[in-house]
Amino acid sequence: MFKDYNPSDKKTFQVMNEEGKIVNKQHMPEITPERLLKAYKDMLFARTADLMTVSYQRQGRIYTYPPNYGQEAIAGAAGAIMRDQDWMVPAFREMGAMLAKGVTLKELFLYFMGNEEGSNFKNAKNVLPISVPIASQYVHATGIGYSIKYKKENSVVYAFVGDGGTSEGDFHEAVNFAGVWRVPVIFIIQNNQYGISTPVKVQTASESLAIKSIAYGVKGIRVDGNDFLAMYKALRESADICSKGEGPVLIEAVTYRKGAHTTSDDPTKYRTKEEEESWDIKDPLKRLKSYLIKEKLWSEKMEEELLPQYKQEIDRQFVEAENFGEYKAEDVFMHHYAETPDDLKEQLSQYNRFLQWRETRIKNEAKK
Amino acid sequence: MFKDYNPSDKKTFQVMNEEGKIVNKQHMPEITPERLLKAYKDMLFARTADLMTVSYQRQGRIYTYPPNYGQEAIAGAAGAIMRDQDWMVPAFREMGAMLAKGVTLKELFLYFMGNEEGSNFKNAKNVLPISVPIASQYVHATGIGYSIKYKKENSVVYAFVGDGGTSEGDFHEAVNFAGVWRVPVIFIIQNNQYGISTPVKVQTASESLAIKSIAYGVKGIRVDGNDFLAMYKALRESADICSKGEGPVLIEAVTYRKGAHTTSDDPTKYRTKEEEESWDIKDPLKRLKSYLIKEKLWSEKMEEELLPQYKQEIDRQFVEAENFGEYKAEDVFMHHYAETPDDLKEQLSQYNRFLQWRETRIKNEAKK
Amino acid sequence: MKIMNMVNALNDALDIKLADDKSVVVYGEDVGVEGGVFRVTEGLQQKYGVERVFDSPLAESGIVGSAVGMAVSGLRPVVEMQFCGFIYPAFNQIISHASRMRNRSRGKYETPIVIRMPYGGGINALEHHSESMESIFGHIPGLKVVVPSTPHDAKGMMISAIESNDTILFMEPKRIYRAIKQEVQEGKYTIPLGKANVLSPGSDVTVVAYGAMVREVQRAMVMAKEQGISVELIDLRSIYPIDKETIAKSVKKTGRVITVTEGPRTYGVASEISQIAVEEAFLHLEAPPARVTGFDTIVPLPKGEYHYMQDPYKILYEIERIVKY
Amino acid sequence: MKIMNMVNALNDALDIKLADDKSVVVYGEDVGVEGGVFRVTEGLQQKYGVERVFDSPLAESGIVGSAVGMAVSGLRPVVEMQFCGFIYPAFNQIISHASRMRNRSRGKYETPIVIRMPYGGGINALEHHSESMESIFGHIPGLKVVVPSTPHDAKGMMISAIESNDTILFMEPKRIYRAIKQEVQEGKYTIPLGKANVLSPGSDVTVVAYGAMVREVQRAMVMAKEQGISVELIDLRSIYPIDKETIAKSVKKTGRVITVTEGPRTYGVASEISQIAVEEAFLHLEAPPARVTGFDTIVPLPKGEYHYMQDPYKILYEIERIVKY
Ligand SMILES: Cc1ncc(C[n+]2csc(CCOP(=O)(O)OP(=O)(O)O)c2C)c(N)n1
Ligand SMILES: Cc1ncc(C[n+]2csc(CCOP(=O)(O)OP(=O)(O)O)c2C)c(N)n1
Ligand SMILES: [Mg+2]
Ligand SMILES: [Mg+2]
Repeated sequence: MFKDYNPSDKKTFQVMNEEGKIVNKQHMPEITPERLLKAYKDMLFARTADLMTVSYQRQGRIYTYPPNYGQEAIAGAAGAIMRDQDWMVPAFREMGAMLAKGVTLKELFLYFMGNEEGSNFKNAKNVLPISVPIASQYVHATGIGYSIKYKKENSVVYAFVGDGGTSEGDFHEAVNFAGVWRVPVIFIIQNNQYGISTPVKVQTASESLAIKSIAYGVKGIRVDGNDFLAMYKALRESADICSKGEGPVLIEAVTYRKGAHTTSDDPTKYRTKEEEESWDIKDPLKRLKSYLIKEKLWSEKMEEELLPQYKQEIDRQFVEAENFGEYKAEDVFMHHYAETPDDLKEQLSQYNRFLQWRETRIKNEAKK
Repeated sequence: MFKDYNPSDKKTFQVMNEEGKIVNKQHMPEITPERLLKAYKDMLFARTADLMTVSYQRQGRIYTYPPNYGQEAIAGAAGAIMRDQDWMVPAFREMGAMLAKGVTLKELFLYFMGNEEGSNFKNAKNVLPISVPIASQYVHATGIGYSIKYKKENSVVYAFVGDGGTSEGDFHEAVNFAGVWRVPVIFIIQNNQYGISTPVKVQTASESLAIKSIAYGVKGIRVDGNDFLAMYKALRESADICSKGEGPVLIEAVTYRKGAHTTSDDPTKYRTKEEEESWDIKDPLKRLKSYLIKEKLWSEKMEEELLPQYKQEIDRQFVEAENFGEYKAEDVFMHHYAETPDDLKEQLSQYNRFLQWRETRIKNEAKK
Repeated sequence: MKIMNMVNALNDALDIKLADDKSVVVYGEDVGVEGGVFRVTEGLQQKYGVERVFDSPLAESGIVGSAVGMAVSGLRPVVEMQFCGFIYPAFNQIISHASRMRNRSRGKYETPIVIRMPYGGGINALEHHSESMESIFGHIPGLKVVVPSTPHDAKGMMISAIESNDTILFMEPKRIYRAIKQEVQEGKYTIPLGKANVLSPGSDVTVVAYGAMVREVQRAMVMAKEQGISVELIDLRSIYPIDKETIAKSVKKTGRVITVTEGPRTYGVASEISQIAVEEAFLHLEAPPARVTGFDTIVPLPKGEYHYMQDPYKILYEIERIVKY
Repeated sequence: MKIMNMVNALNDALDIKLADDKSVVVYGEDVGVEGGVFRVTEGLQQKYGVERVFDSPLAESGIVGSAVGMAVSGLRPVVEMQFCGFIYPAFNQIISHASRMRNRSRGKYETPIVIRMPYGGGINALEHHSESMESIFGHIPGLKVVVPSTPHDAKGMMISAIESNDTILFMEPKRIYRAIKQEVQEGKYTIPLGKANVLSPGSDVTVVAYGAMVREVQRAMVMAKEQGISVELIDLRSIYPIDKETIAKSVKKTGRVITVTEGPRTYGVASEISQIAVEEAFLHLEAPPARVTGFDTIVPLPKGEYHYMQDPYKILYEIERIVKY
């Protein structure tokens, strides 16, 4: 497959077309109907959660949030493939994959409510927290890859970045180190066409993002990132390559950010309605759903029945997050070092003395 | 030429073989015999100066110095092509090119004697000072390229980096920005096989360094960097490409650092005598000399007559640098800002008061 | 005169200098079409074209490094770091080149660059969006670091910064980007960089602050006044160079000084102001120079940020303490 | 006991921990075959193999960033920055990740990383090879910054650093890499990080120093003693956290304090020590806390470096001044 879709040939790997028809039988992934259905449902859950998160934000119940809308097939396929022992190194737009790895929605909500506890993924193995400084997480993936190789473990690292992120020096250093060290890392570029308002053509004059793999002597491929089957197949093969010690692999997943960059962003400033609509027909969920319906694995009715359950579950977790409890002064000071230095402890005591003073003072003010 | 030597084809552009025979007539550059002879003499001067600098260092008359030995054809060809209005953005191993741009040996000596005045190139136009932080200068080149394009000037930027430097994030950002901005910059990678003790295969798994051009959508070529004619031709064509607004260009110049990394380095720790000898026959000066002698433009005798003159001139400039004069306290404080802030002035006064005190004290001590 | 907030005032300054001087170019992430995530560069690309106001690739080292190249070759780049937490990839270019090129070349080259950057907390932002690490930058020889606290100052200081031949880190207190409106002079005017501003004279204690902290101090002063404490408020305006003279004069008068900053405590700006106070006014001091600063912790995410941030009460607490000392 | 210089002692510490703990890996530019440009890692690749001691590509962000990844997944990387001036490309990884991962994940992940780095002047090196910017790193929450001043301390502190679960910037005073030889205990021992060391008790003035400056102070002390001035010398050892207790105790006793550092003056370590002195011992102070530091300038190239560097006379000058105050 990597031979057939050499990035120098400017081809984009697709299995299913925009109507959900298999157009590339040869590369149809092996996947059981049950697994496929589960993947669809997970994507549906993630999309529902994502859309609800945006409305929670509108209600002022969480802070800034980066929507995943339109990009779910990438995280969905990764989520369907990653095993417990595999590592996930997220950027910040891969909700579905994080959920698949065992991160809970409650945790993610807590994070977007502005609480670090939301990144203390209690039941998820081997998932790093969301990384805000663009592309900086990519070098971590390379390091984890080194650990795996060093300890001769049977794991693979799934690392995420955006198209904008490919411009950062860390993107270069990460993939280059990984190429030299031959570590089992799948570098996934989510090319959603924009970095905030900046179109990908302002990021690079490169013919594609996949072709950058050549600069590092690693395998690369350009995939239709809205085609779940193609993403699944590409990741599956990449994982095999990594497991054989022939990694790393660089995947450009071509997609579109249908929503705003974050809830603070207004895309009408920099892109047209026509452009947005042209991507509507490529929607990753619609496509997989058409396929599943054709295969009689799914129906509109089943979806209608499922959605309310999902919404209820999502809301339940949201409310749980809202009731998480207060952020104490101690919480500011802990977890900076294995053992909190005396001076930090003293700063906390000072602060507590101040809090007491303020309480008294405000009480006295109120009395007047 | 760039088509014939597409970096994907793994070819290395050569015009003259190791015996100084033209093996690629088709791509023989247009260059007058006089120009060619001058270039050879400049390279000879640079090599002589370089070797003498190493021995000045051994005599303890300068500090750490990075020898150019073996790499002279790259700087020589750039030196032969750069015009006054062109910019040179050096790394630290391009003596010949700096001299060609009008930097004096005296200045370079002064610099390696540890005086910033050595980077205040009095008669040289558009040459940046030596840049020590690896690859950091590459982004400057891109910015200068932007200026040139913005002001619609007829200039080209010649930027230098080593093979090791291609691993740094700044290499990536520089060439990538330049690709997007379409600026007239020739990025020259001097692949001398090592970054200190680290061989190029530890730097990258990329098939070549030239092929990295693909990642930025810019033209690239791999050139025999010990072949003056090939370097001259590649740079000439690159300059034309830049002048037509079709730059940037990335050139990998394959060469070998025949000397130590710096005068503090001992290459026997990390490479073999055999390897070193295998590069002796590729020596850039030997090759061009063989060609010139065959063409009856040069003779051993002429060289023997010239060398003592060169040595004398080099020594004259060295002694001038040695006699440059003392480094005054004021010199430490000046040139930090357009106008020296009060506090810096005060620090200087304080220091002067201390100097006086110390003088008195030492005098008194001596009296005892 | 025109009523402006700080965003308007900065935009106005950029507009004036772009009109004034063809060598000024403005670029960075999303500063073109989008007009910057805080809209400081809004409308400028439309007015001056994509060659002068443009989006760069997403790479801070590339942005500052290319600005160094532009500056040595005759342009005056004004570049934006999108948030305070994202300047670090450019750290090497700032400390190794932008602040050194003049000295390294003994004056042959200079780097008139303005690096603009919103900084500071209080807006419930994501991680890395709320930091105040100005003392790190103030420690870099060859760099100037300035912070305005009002729309009027922002405009005048930005014009000075663009006209300066030095590299200037221009830190914009994003918490008060739109919170303070005031009458701002139209057209061009400059405010010298490096001079502090005595905002209100007082006799009991000197409070040194800058950026968004000035407003917090002003609020604390209202409460202090009720208790009969007279505060002299100095807006530092320049983190480096520091206007020692103004500080020394004030501390000699009041005998007491508190510095209010947002950044971490240890090795922060406050310690330097205290050092200046002891060096310049030791015999006048009636209490140890004090500080109201962030903790030596990472700025907490929004739910915990209020613990970390300075507010009028924290300042008042310290004012009362020092006056009673 | 074995006579060792600091290079030997550090090499010994690495050797011991590599033997001790399979999760320790050592990498960086030229640390493998070459054994490091200062030979601190000499022989270790031969002994432990290329998987545990190896050369990396030339990219500091990649080095520290990959170390973050290794550390969260169970290794204990010890990485080298070849010189103090070349740590800056890694600045973002240090401030945004290595020092934050534990807090960000509320303790789920930790990053036991040692970043080794030769620093400081006095060896007639090229530009960027002589800097001492420790206060910048000391200002980063979540990071520890330590500096040994003797072979004995270097070994014990390095072993502690490798065994610590925190990220530690281990600054090595290259000026005294080989200049001081002393008897060093064989085998494993540790020195707690964060504790200062009272090197010699005294009564007239406290001098706080660290790294290569300790030796300069000791030389100044010989001259001071001749004049009957008794100096208490504290080796700070840890730039962050600071051992306030030891400093406070000493200053309360002597009433005077001078801090000697190599870095630029403004926002340097000395100002923080002075702040501690005024906060903890104001009423004991008989003179303003003073500082002997680098200028607020770029470290000059070798010909001018002697102006910038601290030497016994500069220290003595200040000792005399403060005692007479
Ligand atoms: C180092 C750094 N610089 C700037 C930012 C501000 N920022 C946040 S998201 C973003 C755009 C990212 O674009 P891309 O990589 O394509 O990812 P996407 O948001 O499209 O998923 C920018 C510039 C940042 N977070 N980190
Ligand atoms: C950012 C940075 N890191 C490390 C160094 C130390 N150093 C000086 S030269 C060198 C190797 C450079 O190799 P290469 O780029 O191949 O250039 P060459 O010396 O071979 O000409 C290194 C690591 C440096 N100068 N800058
Ligand atoms: Mg994007
Ligand atoms: Mg090299």
